[in-house]
Amino acid sequence: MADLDELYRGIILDHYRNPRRKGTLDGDHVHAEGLNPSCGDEFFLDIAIDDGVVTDAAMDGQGCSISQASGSMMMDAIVGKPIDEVRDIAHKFRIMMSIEEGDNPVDQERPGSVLGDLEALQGVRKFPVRIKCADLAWVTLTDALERAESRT
Amino acid sequence: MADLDELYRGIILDHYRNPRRKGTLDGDHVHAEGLNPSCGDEFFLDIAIDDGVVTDAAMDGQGCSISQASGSMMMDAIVGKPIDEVRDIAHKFRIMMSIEEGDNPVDQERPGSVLGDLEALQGVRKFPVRIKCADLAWVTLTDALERAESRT
Amino acid sequence: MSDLSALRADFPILAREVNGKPLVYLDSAATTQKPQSVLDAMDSYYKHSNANVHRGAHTLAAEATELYESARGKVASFIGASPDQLVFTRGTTTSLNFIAYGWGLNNLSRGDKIIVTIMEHHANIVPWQLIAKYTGAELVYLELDDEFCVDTSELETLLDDRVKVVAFAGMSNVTGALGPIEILTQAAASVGAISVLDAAQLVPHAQVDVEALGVDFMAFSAHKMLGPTGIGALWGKADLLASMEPTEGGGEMINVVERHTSTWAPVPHKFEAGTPPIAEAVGFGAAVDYLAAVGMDTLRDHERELTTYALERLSEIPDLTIYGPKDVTKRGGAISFQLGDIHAHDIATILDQDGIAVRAGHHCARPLMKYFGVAATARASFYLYNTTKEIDHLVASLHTARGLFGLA
Amino acid sequence: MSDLSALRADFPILAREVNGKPLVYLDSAATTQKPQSVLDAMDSYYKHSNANVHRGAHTLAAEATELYESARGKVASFIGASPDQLVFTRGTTTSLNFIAYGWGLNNLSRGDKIIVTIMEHHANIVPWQLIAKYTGAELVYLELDDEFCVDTSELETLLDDRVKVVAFAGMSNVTGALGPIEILTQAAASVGAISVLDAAQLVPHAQVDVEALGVDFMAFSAHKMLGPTGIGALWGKADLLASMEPTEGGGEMINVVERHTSTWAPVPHKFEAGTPPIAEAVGFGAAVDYLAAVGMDTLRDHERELTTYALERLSEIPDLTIYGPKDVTKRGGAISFQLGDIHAHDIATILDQDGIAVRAGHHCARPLMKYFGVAATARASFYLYNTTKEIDHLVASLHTARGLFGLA
Ligand SMILES: Cc1ncc(COP(=O)(O)O)c(C=O)c1O
Ligand SMILES: Cc1ncc(COP(=O)(O)O)c(C=O)c1O
Repeated sequence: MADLDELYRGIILDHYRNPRRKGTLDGDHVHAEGLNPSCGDEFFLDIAIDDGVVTDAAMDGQGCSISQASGSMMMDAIVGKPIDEVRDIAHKFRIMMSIEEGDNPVDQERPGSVLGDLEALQGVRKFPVRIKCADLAWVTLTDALERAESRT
Repeated sequence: MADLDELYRGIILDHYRNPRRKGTLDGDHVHAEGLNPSCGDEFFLDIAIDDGVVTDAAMDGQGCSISQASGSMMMDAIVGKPIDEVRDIAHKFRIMMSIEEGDNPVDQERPGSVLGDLEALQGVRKFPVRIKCADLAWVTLTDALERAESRT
Repeated sequence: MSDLSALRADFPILAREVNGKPLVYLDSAATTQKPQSVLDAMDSYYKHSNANVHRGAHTLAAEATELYESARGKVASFIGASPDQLVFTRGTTTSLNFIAYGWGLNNLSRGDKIIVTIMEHHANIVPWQLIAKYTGAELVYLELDDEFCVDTSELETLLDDRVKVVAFAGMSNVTGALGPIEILTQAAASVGAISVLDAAQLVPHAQVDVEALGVDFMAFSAHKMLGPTGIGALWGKADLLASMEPTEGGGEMINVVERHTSTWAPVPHKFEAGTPPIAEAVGFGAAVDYLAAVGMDTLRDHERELTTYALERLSEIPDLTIYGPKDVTKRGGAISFQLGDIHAHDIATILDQDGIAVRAGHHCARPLMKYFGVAATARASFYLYNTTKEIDHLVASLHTARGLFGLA
Repeated sequence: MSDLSALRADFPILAREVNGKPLVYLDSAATTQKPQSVLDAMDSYYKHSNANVHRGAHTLAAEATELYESARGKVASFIGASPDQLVFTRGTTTSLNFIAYGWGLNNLSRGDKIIVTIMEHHANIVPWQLIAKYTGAELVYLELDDEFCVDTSELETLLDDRVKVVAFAGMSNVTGALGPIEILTQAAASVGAISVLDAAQLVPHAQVDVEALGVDFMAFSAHKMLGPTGIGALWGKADLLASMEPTEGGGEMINVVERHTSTWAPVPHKFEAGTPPIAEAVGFGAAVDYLAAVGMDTLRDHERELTTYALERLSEIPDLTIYGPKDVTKRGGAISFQLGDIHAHDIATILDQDGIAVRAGHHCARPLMKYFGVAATARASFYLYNTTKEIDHLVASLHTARGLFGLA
C-alpha cells in the first residue's frame, strides 16, 4: 500500500483530472503523436517554437493517470524554456525514471527541486511496467523537437 | 531377428525381385493408382474384366519389398477369378492383416492354405507401421473395382 | 454451489504468490493456467517419444505419429467432430487467416460483402480487411442492442447475394456476450455465404457440438482451454475443406511435388505444412481429457454461479459500470468494467498489488471500444479454478482503488 | 576425437530402449532430441509465469512478456542479429511462406523469375509455386554438379532483371551438401533480387552470423536445434521487413484497428499475429543457451569427425551408394544412401529392430529424388549427442540387412 500511496500522490491525481494546457494550438506549431499500442494510451502534442524557445504548447489524447499526469506536468515544465533547457529537463526526467543512465538528479536529502512537480512521478519506478506510461509524453516531445529541427 | 526372418521370407523377396505381371495392359481395362504420400510408395494397377471375371491384370510403380511383393502376390491371386471371389480374397487378406475385423481365415494348425502365397505376408502384422505397405495394392484394387462398376 | 476448489491443487501456478499475496488469477480469457496432467503429457512426449511425425518408419516416429493423431481424435471428439475435419494450426488467429486466405482469396471479388459484428476480436476483423484489400470485397458491421448483444434486426436488409461471408464470435472476449450463432448461421446459409465461427471463447466454456451448430468453419485455441501455447484448431465442413486451397505450402501437406506444380494431401494434412506442433498437440489432447473428466456442464454451472455472484457484488460498488449483458443466460464469465474516472491500467496496477490479475486495455477489440466511446476497460474473467472468495478479494481491492483515487 | 559423450546424460530420451536395444537416434535432421534444461525452462514458465504477453499490466503478464522478449534476444544474438529483426513464427515452413506471401504477393508479377535449387526442401519450393500461381511468376531451377553440390555455372546466363527472388538452402537435408550461399546472395544482389536462405539445417550445425552472410531473409526452426516443436524464426533486413505486408492479421500485430482499415505495429510484432508460442519461445531461448555453452565450433568439429568416420565405414559396405559430397568440408552430417536393391523402408525397419532410428523416404524433396532417379533413400543424420560407437551399430545393422536380403 505504501508503494501505491507513493504512486498515486495527490499532485498526480490533480494533473490527471485537471490537465494543464489541454487542447490544440492555432498558430504556427509542430504536431506529434505518441501511442502505446499495447495499452492504447495516446498523447497528442502541439508545440510552438520561436527563436529557439518553446513559446507555447498544448496536449490532448487519453490514457492512464500516469501518462496524462506526466504529460500535464511536462507542459508546465517546458513552456517558456529554451530548447536546450527543454532537452536537459527531458534528459533529467528520463534519468530519474531509470530510462536513461546517469546520476539521479533528484536528491531527496537536498532542499529545492530540480524537476518541480515532475519529481512526484518517482513513485512510478517501483512499477516497472508503468514506466512506459510516464515516458509516453516525453517520447512524443522528442519526436516533436526532431520535427521542429528538420523544418528549419 | 526371428521377427525379421518372418517378415522377409524367401517368397516375399522373390515376388519383390520378380514381380508377376509387371507392366501395363493394352486392350480394354480399368486403371487405378495408389500412393502412400508419407513414404512415396506407388502402385499402378490395370485390370481387365469380362463378364464378371478378372481376365487379366498388370502392375507397375515402385516401393518397398512389402508393397511390391503384396501387389505381385495379388496378381497371382486375382487373375481368372470372378469379381465376387476377388472381393472375398481382398476381405480375407485384410482380416489376416488385422485391417478389417473378423476371424483370421488363416489357421496355422490347418493343412492347406486359403490365401496361397499371400499368407507369407502374415509376418507384417508384427510391424504395424508396415501394414499400410502391404495394403497399398489392395486399396488400389478396391478403387479399380469401383471404377469398373461405375462404368457398367 | 458447485465446489470445484479441489481441482485447484492440479494447477501448480495457483500456489504462487504475487506481491506477497496469494495469486488471484482473473485473466483466463487471455490465457488459462495449465493442470499438471497437461505439463506431464508434454514432458513425457519429449522424454519418451519425441520424433518427427508421419515420415518415419522407426519406432519413435511411429509413436510420435500415433500420439499426434490420437490427440487430433480427442480434440475432434471434444467438439463432436470427425478427426479428418480437424486441422491443427498455431491458434485461432491462424485458423481464421487460413479461412480468409484459403477460401476468401479464391472465392471473393469486387463488390462482395463480408459481414462481421462490432464485437469481434481483431483476429476476426484484420484477416478480412486484408482479404478485402486483395479482392475488392467490403466489410459490413452488425452493431449491438442495448443489452450488449449483437443486433440482428438489420440483417434482413443487409442480406443479398453479394454477401459471401458471415463471420462472428461465439462469445465476446470483452463483454462476455454470447453470439447469435443460430441466426447468423442460418442467415449465411440463406444467401449461400459461408459462416465462420470464432469460438476462441466458446469452446473453452461450453459443450459444443459443431455438427449441430451448422456453421461452415470454426476456430479455437488450446491455450484458452488448459492447453499449451503454440496450437489451435480449425474445423470445417468436409466439402469446403476439400475444395479449399491451402494457405501454407511445404512438407507433409503434399501428395506429389513436381518442379512446377504440386498436388495436395487429403484434409486435414493439406493444411498442416511443415513440422506440426507435436508436443503441443499432445498437451492439447491432455487438456480436453481434463475438461471432459470435469464435465463441460459442471464447468458451465460453476462459471454461471461465479458470474452471477460477481455481477451482484460488482453492482454494489459505486461508480462501477459494466460493459456487458446482466443476464447470465446471455453471457459467459468475462466481465469488462470501468470504475469512475480511474483508468483501467491504474485499476490493474492497484489490483496487482493485492495479487489479483485482471486485464486492462482494448482487449484486441478497438472497434468495439470506439463503439462504446471508451479507450480501455478493465476485465475480470473466470475459469473452473476460480472461487467466490477470489471475487470477494476483487471487490475489496476495487474499494481500495476508490480510496486511492479519492472517490468517496 | 572430441568427446561430447558426457552431454548425453542431459538428454533424458537417450536412456530409452527401442525393441530391447538402447536407442541409437540418427534422425536429428528430422528433429533433434531435447536436453533437460529446455524442458525445465518450459515447465518453469508454465508453473510460475504463464500469462498472455504484451497486453497486461499484472505481474504474470509482465514476467511472461519479459521471458518472451528475452528469448527473442537470445535467439537473435545466437545468429548475430538484432532482436527487432527476429520474428518468431511456427517454424521454417511458416517463415518461408511469410516471405513468399508478404513480399512475393506484393512484389511479383507475370514473367518475373524465382530461382531455386533442385536440392530444396518442399518448404522452399511449394510456397513459391503458390505465389507463382497467384502472380504469374515462374520458377527456375539450378541443378547439381557431380559432387552433389549446386551447379552455379548456368547462373550468369539465367540472371536478368526479371529475376526477383533467389531462394536456397544453406545445407541440404538429403545430401548434407552446403549451399553456395555467398555466390547466390551476390547473384541476387547483382540484379536487385531478394535472397532467401532456408537455414533449417544450417543454423543448428554452424556458427551463423546473418549480417555477415548478407542475405535478405533467413528462416529456421527450433525443433531442429534442441528446442521445442511449434516455433521457428524469420530474420530479415530491417528495411525489407519494414516495407513488407504482414501475412497474418489479428491481435498484437496492429497499431490502430478501425472498422475498415488498420495500421501495423513495428517489426517484429507486425508479423506475430495472435497469441504467440510463448512457452516455446522460452524453450527456444534455453536451447540456444545450451548450444552456446557447448560452443558451435566444438559442435561442428564433433559432427565433422562423426561424418568423416561414418563416410569411411559406410564406404566399406558392398553395394552401398551415398547421395552426397564425399568431402566433409562441403557438407554436414546428413548422409543419404541406398543399399543394393533393398528399399529404404526395409532398411529402416531392419535397423529399427536394432534400436537404430534412421529416416527413409523422399525427405520432403521429391524433385531432388526424381533428379537422382530414385524414389527414396535411407538417411542417417548426426548431432552433438551421437558417437562413433553408434555409427558402428549402424554399420553392423546394415550388414544384417544385407544378410536378410541375401546380398552376398
Ligand atoms: C532444409 C529444410 N528446410 C525446411 C524444413 C522445414 O522445417 P519445418 O518442418 O520445421 O517447418 C526442413 C525440415 O524438415 C529442412 O530440413
Ligand atoms: C474472441 C477471440 N477471438 C480470437 C482470439 C485470438 O486467439 P489467439 O490469440 O489464441 O490466436 C481471442 C483471444 O485472444 C479471442 O478472445
